[in-house]
Amino acid sequence: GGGSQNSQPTQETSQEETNSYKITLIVKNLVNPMWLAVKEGAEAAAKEYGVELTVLAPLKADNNEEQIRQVEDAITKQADAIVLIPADSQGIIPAVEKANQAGIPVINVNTKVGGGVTETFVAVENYDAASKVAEAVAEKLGQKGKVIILEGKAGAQSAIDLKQGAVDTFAKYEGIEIVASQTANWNRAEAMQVTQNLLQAHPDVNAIFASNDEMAMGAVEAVDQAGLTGKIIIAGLDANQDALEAIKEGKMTLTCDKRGFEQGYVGVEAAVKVLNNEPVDDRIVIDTTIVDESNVDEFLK
Amino acid sequence: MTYAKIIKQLKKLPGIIYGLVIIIAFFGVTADYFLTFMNMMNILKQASVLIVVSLGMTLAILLGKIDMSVGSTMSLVGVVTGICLHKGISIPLAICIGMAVGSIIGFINGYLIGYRKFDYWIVTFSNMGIAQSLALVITNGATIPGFDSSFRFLGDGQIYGVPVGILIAMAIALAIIYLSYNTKFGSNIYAVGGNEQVARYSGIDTSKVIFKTYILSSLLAGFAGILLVSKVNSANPIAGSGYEFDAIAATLIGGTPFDGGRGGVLGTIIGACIIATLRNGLNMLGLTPPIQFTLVGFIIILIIIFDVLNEKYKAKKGGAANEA
Amino acid sequence: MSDQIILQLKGISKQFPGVKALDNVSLDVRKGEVHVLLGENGAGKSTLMKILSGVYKKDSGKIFLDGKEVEINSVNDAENLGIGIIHQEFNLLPHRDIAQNIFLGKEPTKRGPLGVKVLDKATMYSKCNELLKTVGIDLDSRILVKDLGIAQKQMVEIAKALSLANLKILIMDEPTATLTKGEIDKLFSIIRKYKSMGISIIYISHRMEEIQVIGDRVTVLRDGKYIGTVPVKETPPSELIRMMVGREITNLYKRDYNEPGPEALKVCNLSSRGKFKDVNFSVRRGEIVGFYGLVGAGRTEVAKAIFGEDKYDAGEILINGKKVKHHMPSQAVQNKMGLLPEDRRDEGLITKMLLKQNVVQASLRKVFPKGILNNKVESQIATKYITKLNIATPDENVVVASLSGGNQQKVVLAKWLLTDSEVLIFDEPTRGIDVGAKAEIYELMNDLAKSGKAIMMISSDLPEVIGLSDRIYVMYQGKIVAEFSHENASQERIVNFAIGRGDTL
Amino acid sequence: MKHNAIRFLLKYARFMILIILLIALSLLSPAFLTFTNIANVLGQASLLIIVSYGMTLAIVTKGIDLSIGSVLALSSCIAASIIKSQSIILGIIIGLLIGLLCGSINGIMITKIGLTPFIATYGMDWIARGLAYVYMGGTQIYGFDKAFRFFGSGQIMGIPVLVFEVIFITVVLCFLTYKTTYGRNIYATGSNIKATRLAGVNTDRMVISVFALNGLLAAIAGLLYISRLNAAEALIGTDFTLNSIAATLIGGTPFGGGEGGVARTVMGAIIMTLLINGMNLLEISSYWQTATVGFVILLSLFIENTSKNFLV
Ligand SMILES: Nc1ncnc2c1ncn2[C@@H]1O[C@H](COP(=O)(O)OP(=O)(O)OP(=O)(O)O)[C@@H](O)[C@H]1O
Ligand SMILES: Nc1ncnc2c1ncn2[C@@H]1O[C@H](COP(=O)(O)OP(=O)(O)OP(=O)(O)O)[C@@H](O)[C@H]1O
Ligand SMILES: [Mg+2]
Ligand SMILES: [Mg+2]
Repeated sequence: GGGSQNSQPTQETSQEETNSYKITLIVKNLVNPMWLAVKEGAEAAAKEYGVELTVLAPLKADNNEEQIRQVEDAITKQADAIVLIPADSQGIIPAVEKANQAGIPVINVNTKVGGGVTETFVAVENYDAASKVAEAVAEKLGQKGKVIILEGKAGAQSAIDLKQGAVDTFAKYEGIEIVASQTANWNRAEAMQVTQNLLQAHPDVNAIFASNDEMAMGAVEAVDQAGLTGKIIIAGLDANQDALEAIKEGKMTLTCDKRGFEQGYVGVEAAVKVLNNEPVDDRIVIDTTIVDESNVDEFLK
Repeated sequence: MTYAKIIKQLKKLPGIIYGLVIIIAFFGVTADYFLTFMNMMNILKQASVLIVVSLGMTLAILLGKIDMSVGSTMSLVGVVTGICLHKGISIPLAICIGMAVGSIIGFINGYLIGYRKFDYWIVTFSNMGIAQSLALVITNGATIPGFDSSFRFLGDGQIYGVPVGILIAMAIALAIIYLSYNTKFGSNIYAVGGNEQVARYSGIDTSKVIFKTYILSSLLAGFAGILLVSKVNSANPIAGSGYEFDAIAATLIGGTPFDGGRGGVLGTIIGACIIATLRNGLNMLGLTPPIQFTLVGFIIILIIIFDVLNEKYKAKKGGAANEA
Repeated sequence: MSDQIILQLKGISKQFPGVKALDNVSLDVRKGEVHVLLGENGAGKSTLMKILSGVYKKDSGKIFLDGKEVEINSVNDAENLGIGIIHQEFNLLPHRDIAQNIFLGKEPTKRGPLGVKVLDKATMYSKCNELLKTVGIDLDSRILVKDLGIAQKQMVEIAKALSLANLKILIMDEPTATLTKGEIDKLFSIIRKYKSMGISIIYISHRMEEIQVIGDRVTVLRDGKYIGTVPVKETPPSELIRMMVGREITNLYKRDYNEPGPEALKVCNLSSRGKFKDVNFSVRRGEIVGFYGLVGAGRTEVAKAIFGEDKYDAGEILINGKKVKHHMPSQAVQNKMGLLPEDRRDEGLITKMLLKQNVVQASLRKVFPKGILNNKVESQIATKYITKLNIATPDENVVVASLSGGNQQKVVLAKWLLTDSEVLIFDEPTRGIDVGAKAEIYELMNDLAKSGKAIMMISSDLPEVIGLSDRIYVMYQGKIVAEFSHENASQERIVNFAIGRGDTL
Repeated sequence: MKHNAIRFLLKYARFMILIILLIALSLLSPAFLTFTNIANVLGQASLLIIVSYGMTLAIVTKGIDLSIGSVLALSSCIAASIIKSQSIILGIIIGLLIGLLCGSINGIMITKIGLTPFIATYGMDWIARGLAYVYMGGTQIYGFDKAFRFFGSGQIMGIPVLVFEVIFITVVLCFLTYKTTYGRNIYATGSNIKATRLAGVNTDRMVISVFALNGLLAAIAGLLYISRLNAAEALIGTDFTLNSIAATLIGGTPFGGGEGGVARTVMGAIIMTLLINGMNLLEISSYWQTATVGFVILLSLFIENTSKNFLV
């Protein structure tokens, strides 16, 4: 049996219940704590509503083509609904269209699909989240200073959205200058290396905006080893546990809780509603929260 | 074709075909909906892009070399074609431009490896990086969205329920099978891979053979890139990355080893199908990625062990036959 | 044979880094003659032939064919001029079948679908079968070359050279080194047939007795220089040897037969399915025991099984009276055995490595007991063996691949001499080695035997087997069919056993 | 004389490229030639150097090891949980043992079953990565003890401890591969396994030991990695496989076995790290990163080949 089935009723019992829906949740990957939170939320909802949930993710993290295959496989397996967090907004469209043709409702979560018909969008837009973080950074900077951006994997949809959100927001402040923007591939080790390197070229930098907490933690290590802890604002996204602890210790400044658990929960809940012919809104907004030292205790597990 | 003849042909297929049969049987029993026409078509469709790139990789490996640049060539050709389509260039012309750009990568590979005798790994690895960068730079990292339906037909259309992508991949596969088994060029690839000196001593222009093979490999990669773009209806600058390893795996599973000069594209097609079936089957079982990961490794190793033992057994039987 | 000169080489020179391989060599070949090239290992014979066949480019000199000067810049040029060559080392693709090898680079084609040129497989295979018949081998042209015995491979090489459409000159660089008597006779009848068709053959061999049988004229090279050309009929072998090595060799097979010591190696009922069956023999200290047989007789297989390289199904092996079972060669070496394999390039040498490194390879544990290498010691040892075996090389720091074939063989020999093995298996020890060097090797083997080593010698060179062995075993189809002592060994009887006719004389 | 000079250049072509790169970067970026930056680069290169050593040894024996990154992840994840929950020493020992075990399994699959190194290690790559994912269940382990963190992120006189560790490993490996009979047998096995076996070397043992050593090096790198980053997770080390192949080849150890060696690989790994450092300092768009690495590698090939032609 697979791990995903451990946390829910066993297959035989759920198949006996004739009215139990089969829902497939497809996320970007299962190696980032963010999507694990989504999975947990979805599983909680599944338990509550008594649906049979299958959670899939590409083996190659964030691979669009594999997601398409998984949608196709879900159609073949005659899933009742698909809850989808696409790795690539555009690339996923053919799969969504196929689900549409097969009459399987698609619930879109987190990253908006670029086409096809979706029942609802459980929105936590990366662009907005990044803007929010950038704004918080700007505020802490007193609206002026030098900023470094650590980008996600080149070419990845979320990397583009996150960077754009930050860039657009910082552009609104005259006193803020982006002195460097480099990729660290979502990766802690690379972020550490890139930050070390950039700190050489820009010893006077005031803030580091990392597109996820993994990279922010890499930056934290680099800054720590350079003896600059506390002197540079470090911001990330996702509210991973270690980032929260770093905020508590004062090594990191802020992050953004994208509320993965709620995303998963609401996604599955919306799917059940659609299947029960209950009305759902076109757009269900999940609020993101900036977490800094003032409110970090509420989030620490 | 008579029955006996068909059997004879079947016997010529690489032994790894049994591996595929076993996997299909296994999933057929364990996974619901696995053995349906629709799912079989799904698997073939999912395999089709991999088959096309793997064919090029196989030719390079038959040469005793390798082509690490196929994955990023796929991406590059994909985005170039995508950009052309968005500029309103007609589909055939856009494809030609994309393929032309891809063949430049093959041209550089082939020239440096064939004529300048540079190390094949380093050259193709460098070009992998260069093609990847070019794809990112010209798109500025972004995905190029949506094309019109006639282009999408290539990768996503259907004729009598059979996806067009499969038909195209099959046509290309047939052409490459024919090329490698029935033409002088094909036999020269085997000769160069078997032993470059022997080939040269036999009057074969080995540099030219290498040059042409790398161009062919990049053309196939390019076409796979276009199929992929058409299938996902968008061109992503990193869509092809990682395909080089899958293509190598398909080739090796299919029984073409690294030392070159033996094996063939027929096995590779089966190898690609094994990979696609495996992934599909594991998805159909609804296993989580961590468990899928572990199983993919185990099953690939098991299949190859099975194949190795099978070959050993055959060799032994052959030895006994000599006794008579 | 006429006196018409078909090929003329004038003043050919060729320099390799550090070696002047050819120094102003001239040569003319008559139509329909067998022109023998003779010379010590490293004299430059192969190099000259590689220039003629377009593999190497000459530094200077001219080539005339039918009186016209020709430029040979590639293998294709040579083939178009009708020059075919059988190289000294195999030039076959193991994983392709016989026909594909024979027609490599010149496959027959036809118009296929869409008017493209495709292989004409039917023609290729039928032509190939014809050719194989000419060469006198009864094999299916679809057999993969890797499944062939070493002699069969050689016959395929010969067929490959003969497949040239407008063959005028056929170069054979040691074609018989891997053949046994039967195949040599077959080859000679082919040579005679082609000769009568007016084709000239340039023939390289280190076997003096062959030259008398097949050669018309002999050209001798020494150290890359032309020494002279003489007609075979009027020149006694001793004179040829003198021209070649610059001194007399009176007694090639020098052997002091002593009373042998206790049994060092004993093999009882050794069997391996499909390879050999119920093999029983023994080798005593101080003995050289010869093994003769046709190709595929299973001698090499027996040797490899004893050495732990191959598995066997039944039987036992005793060394110094103690039962042993070698699962891998390292155990055999620990039991003080050594195997000089028949294929020096693939099994005997690490050609990428230096001469000195090859010499110590099998004795690392002995020479460096602490496991730490010492360059100086290595060089000293290698230098000693270069002198002892008279290896022609600039120094001990050359890559083995650049040595001539015979000298490579001496390096393998040096490797095993250094190990102090008590049981030595020599598989074709003098294959491709010139007479001078042969004499030296024979002397060494004699010394080894005298010092109490047990030597099992597999050889397809019958005079060598008879001249050197205390006792001779003859193998046929995986079985030992006869045993001779050196007193009662006769060439005819041995051959009769080897070809399976038994003692019918 | 002239020949000797060129021969020298040829032999040290990689070294020349390194020098050129250093000069170019110092001229282009003022931040480059500073003590801290150079110390940074060396620290960053360290882990790549260690894993590349293993890859180099595998390539010298005519093999390849695609499982390095995953073995690194698996061993360090398990080690991390033990370090957190029990003791540092036990964690380190178990981590190293796991690396050794995975490597040995690779070696056994290659020698005893007859799988090609690519397939055996490709399979191991999936398996080890999968097990790491299963073991971690998507979570992370972070916040190690000061004592443990010293190995990966400590400094002595401003120089990362990693640098000293790498020097130590380098000296040991250079001695092992260039100066001992074991090393000689590795090269012999890579050049011609059959001839080496027939010369009485237990070649199976050679191959298994090389892959075991490989696994051990991956585990060492993994431990240093988590110590440096203060966190362990299942996805770490993915890029190491490809980068270590690149570092090995750039350093000048070709596929085909029996040539090259660990001393060259240092050069390759440092060149790769310098390139990234330089690009960060010069703020070259990250899109150009892979191409820049590619161009520099091709350039080094050109230099090497032209000097070779010059020599003949
Ligand atoms: N490719 C090469 N590179 C360097 N030296 C070479 C090369 N080929 C041959 N030589 C050298 O040239 C000389 C002549 O070699 P060649 O192979 O022609 O000798 P040979 O007469 O055929 O000897 P044998 O009877 O042993 O085959 C030898 O000293 C050999 O070491
Ligand atoms: N008829 C045959 N068909 C296929 N392979 C054969 C045949 N005969 C022999 N062989 C192979 O050829 C090789 C040479 O045979 P083997 O070494 O046993 O003969 P040998 O008596 O040592 O003769 P030589 O040393 O002259 O080759 C072996 O690998 C054997 O399996
Ligand atoms: Mg020769
Ligand atoms: Mg033999």
